[in-house]
Amino acid sequence: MSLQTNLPGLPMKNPVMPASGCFGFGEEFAKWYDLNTLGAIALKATTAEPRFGNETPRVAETPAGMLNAIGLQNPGLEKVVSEKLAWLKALETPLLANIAGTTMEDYEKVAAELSSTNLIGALELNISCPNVKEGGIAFGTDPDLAAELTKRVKKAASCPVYVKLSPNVTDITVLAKAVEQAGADGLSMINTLSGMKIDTRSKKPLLANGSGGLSGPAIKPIAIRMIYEVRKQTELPIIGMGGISTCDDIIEFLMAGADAVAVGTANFTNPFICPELIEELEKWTLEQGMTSIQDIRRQGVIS
Amino acid sequence: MSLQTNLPGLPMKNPVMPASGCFGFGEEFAKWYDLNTLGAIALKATTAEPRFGNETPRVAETPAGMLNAIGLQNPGLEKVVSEKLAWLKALETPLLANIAGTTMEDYEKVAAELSSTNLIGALELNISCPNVKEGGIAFGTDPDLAAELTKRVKKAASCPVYVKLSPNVTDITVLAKAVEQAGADGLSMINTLSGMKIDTRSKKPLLANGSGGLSGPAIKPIAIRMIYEVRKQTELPIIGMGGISTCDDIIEFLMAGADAVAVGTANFTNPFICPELIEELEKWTLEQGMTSIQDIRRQGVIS
Amino acid sequence: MKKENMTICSNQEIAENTFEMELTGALVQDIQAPGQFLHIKPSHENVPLLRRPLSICDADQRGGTLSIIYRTEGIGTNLLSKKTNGETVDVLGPLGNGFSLSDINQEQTALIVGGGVGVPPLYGLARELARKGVHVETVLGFSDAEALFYEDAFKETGNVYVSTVDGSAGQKGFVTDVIDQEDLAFDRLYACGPTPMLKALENKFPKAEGFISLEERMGCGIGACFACVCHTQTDPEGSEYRKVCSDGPVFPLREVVL
Amino acid sequence: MKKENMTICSNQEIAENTFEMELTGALVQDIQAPGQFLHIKPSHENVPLLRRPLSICDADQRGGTLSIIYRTEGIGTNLLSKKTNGETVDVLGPLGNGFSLSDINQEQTALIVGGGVGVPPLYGLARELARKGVHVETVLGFSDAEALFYEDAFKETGNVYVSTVDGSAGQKGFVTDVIDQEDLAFDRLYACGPTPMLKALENKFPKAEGFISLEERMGCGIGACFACVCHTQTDPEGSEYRKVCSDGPVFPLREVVL
Ligand SMILES: Cc1cc2nc3c(=O)[nH]c(=O)nc-3n(C[C@H](O)[C@H](O)[C@H](O)COP(=O)(O)OP(=O)(O)OC[C@H]3O[C@@H](n4cnc5c(N)ncnc54)[C@H](O)[C@@H]3O)c2cc1C
Ligand SMILES: Cc1cc2nc3c(=O)[nH]c(=O)nc-3n(C[C@H](O)[C@H](O)[C@H](O)COP(=O)(O)OP(=O)(O)OC[C@H]3O[C@@H](n4cnc5c(N)ncnc54)[C@H](O)[C@@H]3O)c2cc1C
Ligand SMILES: Cc1cc2nc3c(=O)[nH]c(=O)nc-3n(C[C@H](O)[C@H](O)[C@H](O)COP(=O)(O)O)c2cc1C
Ligand SMILES: Cc1cc2nc3c(=O)[nH]c(=O)nc-3n(C[C@H](O)[C@H](O)[C@H](O)COP(=O)(O)O)c2cc1C
Ligand code: FES
Ligand code: FES
Repeated sequence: MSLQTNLPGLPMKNPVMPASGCFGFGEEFAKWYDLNTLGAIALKATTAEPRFGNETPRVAETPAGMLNAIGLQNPGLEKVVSEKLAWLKALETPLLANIAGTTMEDYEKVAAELSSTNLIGALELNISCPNVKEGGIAFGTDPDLAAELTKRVKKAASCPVYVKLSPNVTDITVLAKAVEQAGADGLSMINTLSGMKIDTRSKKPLLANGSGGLSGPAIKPIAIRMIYEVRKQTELPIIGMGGISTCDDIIEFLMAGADAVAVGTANFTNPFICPELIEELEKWTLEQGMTSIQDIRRQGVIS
Repeated sequence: MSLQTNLPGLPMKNPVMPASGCFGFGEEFAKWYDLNTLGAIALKATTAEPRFGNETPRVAETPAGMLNAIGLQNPGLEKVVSEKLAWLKALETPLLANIAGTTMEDYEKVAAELSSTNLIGALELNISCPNVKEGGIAFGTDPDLAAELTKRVKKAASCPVYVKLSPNVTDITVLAKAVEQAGADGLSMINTLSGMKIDTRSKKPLLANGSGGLSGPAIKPIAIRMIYEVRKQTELPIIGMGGISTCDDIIEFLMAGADAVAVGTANFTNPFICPELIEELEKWTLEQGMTSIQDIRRQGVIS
Repeated sequence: MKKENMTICSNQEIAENTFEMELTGALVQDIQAPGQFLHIKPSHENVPLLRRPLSICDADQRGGTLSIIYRTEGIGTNLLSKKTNGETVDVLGPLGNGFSLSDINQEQTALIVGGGVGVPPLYGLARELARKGVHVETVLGFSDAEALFYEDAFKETGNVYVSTVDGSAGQKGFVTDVIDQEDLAFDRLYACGPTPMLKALENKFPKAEGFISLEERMGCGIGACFACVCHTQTDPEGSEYRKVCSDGPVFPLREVVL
Repeated sequence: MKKENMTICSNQEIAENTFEMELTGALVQDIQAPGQFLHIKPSHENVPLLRRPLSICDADQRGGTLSIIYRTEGIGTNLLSKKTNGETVDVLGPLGNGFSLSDINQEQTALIVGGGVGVPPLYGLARELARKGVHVETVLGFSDAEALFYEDAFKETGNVYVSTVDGSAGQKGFVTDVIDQEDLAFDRLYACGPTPMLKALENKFPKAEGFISLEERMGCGIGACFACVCHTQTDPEGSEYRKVCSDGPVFPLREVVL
């Protein structure tokens, strides 16, 4: 039996990775467990320049979910390479570097420099961050812009490129097909849904930023539906995410059409969630008498 | 102190109504309490012909939410008038008749006949049901079609017309403005988000229909964000809904910009939810020393 | 029909993953017939969100208590199984029609057929029938000996035959096999259990009179949301329907499409 | 630093809407300094979803217990308040840096200023300081007499002055009023409480040395999500930052923007 999952640029020993922005650059979690148990690691978004992000409060709790408006805080390209990647180098686990920007040039620059380090397995284009105007959300909702950006980043980068799709669209399959035609090597989906919470005592939005991105179990049915729809339209590899917190959730994502999964918000509730899920998934696969986790996808959903 | 809320066609003694499809035509709830305590009643969608709807299972539970794919089951225009409205006639509570159809002609016909009974206060155009191809979802995602439909129904109907917006769009304000310009008297938002759950034991979507509409607390942050965005663009009356289950939720919706609210899924958990919330809202308004519930909206959100 | 915080008097495992819970509260007095059900909120929070339909197994209206028997399937029933004496549970009920006792007489024979957690509503029925002087024969089908419960309880109402799929208790096979083997005859048939079992019974006894109790995923439980509808056998493709929650859960044999 | 199901030894209301909970478990042994905090999951379900940060009030490492004091604010703390002895709570901790005791000496005076539920982490600190032979003076501010707690407990560590906003206990006014009135002098200041209180202290003693403990809404609690950052006073608009959960919650006076 094998959980081995080979995606472009990401030879994963299991299909589970922490999701971008929910795991920093791994340093904190390395204190809790061996990061080599992970299938891959999606790094926090890197931008060309350092960013402080939004003011606090940056998170709010909602029913079975949370809103965040971190605002892409990160130390900037230079330090990500010199400090974060330098530290991550010691790991065997393949890295998926999430990148964001304001302009196409930003994306190209970050993509070129990160991939040229040869320390990352693949890039994940964040064109779907709902929390900063410059987070690329326009690229994420306009299929032409998304395709153009994908093309340019593909040219700039020396490694495979995944595009992370926004769920805040009328028809996600249109975006998926647009970036596929533009040469994307894979898809990540879904990013957070734009949401808001108002503090009725202060009469103000609870987040300093006003709105934020909704993640966690609450959005799982939306993620599943979108992956299911996109899978019917393309054979591109899909990294599925959105509310995963149990082994059954992972299986549900794989059945919907994902090839691998990312776990985001659940890392906050349980820092051990990723290794725990990997272990459970291994057990489940054995119980099912499967020879490979890929069997789930091959069977697909009977509907 | 007064909870009185006057919307076009709906002189409501409080801003709380059950949401369409979650209250049938009121008969069942009349066994539990006096329906005259309600601000209004949004009736189940009426179509020109009787509909059985989708096969079962039609509902599935999700984290802090539920999926439904009822498929607009209803006895059809004729019986709605002869049986349901005939029974509802005895109430003082104003009625908001939700209507759906496959073609513009369907909508016109149902709108004309229902409004000509003079038994309903206003119509709610359901152009956002995600669960049936004929549920008008195309009208709900294309601003031109939405505007055209609104115009035609306005002409056919002899009462105010609310348009119920779909959250499954890239920018809900575009739709809101389109139907406003087409003459809508008000907006209802939001309908359910399209979602899916896969039963990992059977490897099939849990709902017979495949996908369904996500409702309940899980979607509240999305509803609040959308109402907040639309409110910045229009002064049309908004009936807000999506996950309301507490008095604080109602206040949050009013602060976001809603003029009245509808309670959907929560009726299933607690059949007394509407009268209970009305009572709590009255108490809260008194405690706040408000003279009218409209004060909340007038203050608006400070952001 | 009430919404009430009922108090738990006892909650214990009576078979593998199967619990019996005794509850006390005013709504016990509203029970009209065996086969009615409760719609139970397993938690005061939003997760799980919906109520769970569970049949009333037995009721003691003088003592003001009722019992339910449930198998731990998912989140809701597992939460219920962890509750302890004195805690309260938010209950809506009694709901549904229940079994009618009026069309069977003292001298006649009732065949009761229950499968798995379809057994509970039949217990109250068996007791009422026996009390009325009806001759009661019961066939209970389970997956295996571990899942078996209430065999002795039913014995107080008449003969009991047990079947298990693996033969670890009673006869090996399905309830229909037992009925064949024992050559059971009856005036009225009452059944509750998995749909394949109910179908097998309708096929086996195409002219029998009697009632079956159905399960369907529910929203409201009170007839308002149309989650739980089924087609009728007279109009299997049309717009005619029955709601399991309010027209049922008990239907005459062959009324609805299984 | 562990994730552990700690067992509740006691959980009782010690002031209006304020509870003290004693917990036992292995992670007590990992506590490094007073002022560290726990990240607690109030429910095993998905609602509420996030953990709640609550300061360690006191720890008995020999006995293997620690205590927290919390005010019931929203869903999480209300759920906690309903838990009973013997139940377990999912705890991540100890987290954060805590107060450093190394820069104050035996003969010196520590002024401890706590406001409301900012008081708990200062209790462990007061005890450690007193044990070290430091002269401890404590000012506790509350909204009113009903909210007051731990006055006597702090008395075991030195003088205690109380203020309440409405004057129903101690002196009427804010903690800064008491400090004025009593003309309290100190070598080191330690404070925790509402931000306006901390700001008032920084303004009042612009050159004082000492530490303050901050609150911020948190995601992970371990430094990974960047929910809890604050600006530094040396770079108030820039990209420099501190994370309350892992660089704090205790910071030197005037290090971060309040
Ligand atoms: C009228 C009626 C009477 C019933 N009586 C009994 C009984 O006496 N004993 C017993 O053990 N079970 C009974 N059931 C089945 C019982 O309702 C389900 O096992 C239970 O709802 C599962 O909930 P869960 O949270 O544990 O499972 P989950 O799978 O977590 O539940 C998810 C959702 O699906 C629904 N669901 C799952 N299975 C069923 C089912 N079989 N029928 C209806 N809804 C379902 C749940 O109510 C919930 O909304 C009855 C069902 C009906 C309709
Ligand atoms: C380091 C630290 C130590 C703390 N120590 C204590 C203590 O010892 N005693 C005590 O009573 N309180 C303390 N607090 C505040 C405590 O965390 C909140 O009161 C609590 O999280 C509220 O949760 P709730 O579910 O009851 O409220 P809700 O309003 O329902 O919580 C919703 C969300 O907001 C967060 N939140 C709400 N208020 C605060 C707040 N003031 N600070 C941080 N997050 C908040 C919650 O954690 C949760 O994620 C501390 C906070 C921090 C950051
Ligand atoms: C605090 C937080 C920060 C995030 N930051 C990023 C980010 O920098 N880049 C990105 O592509 N997605 C980011 N995301 C989105 C997640 O990667 C993921 O797509 C989303 O949260 C859904 O998964 P979940 O429900 O498991 O959290 C962030 C999410 C959270 C909660
Ligand atoms: C079972 C069910 C049936 C519904 N039927 C309709 C309908 O017929 N017409 C309509 O406009 N909306 C329908 N809705 C949507 C609700 O009116 C409401 O917009 C949505 O559920 C969000 O509110 P809630 O979260 O309070 O349920 C239905 C929702 C549910 C759960
Ligand atoms: S469950 Fe709502 S109609 Fe039956
Ligand atoms: S709470 Fe996540 S970094 Fe501090």
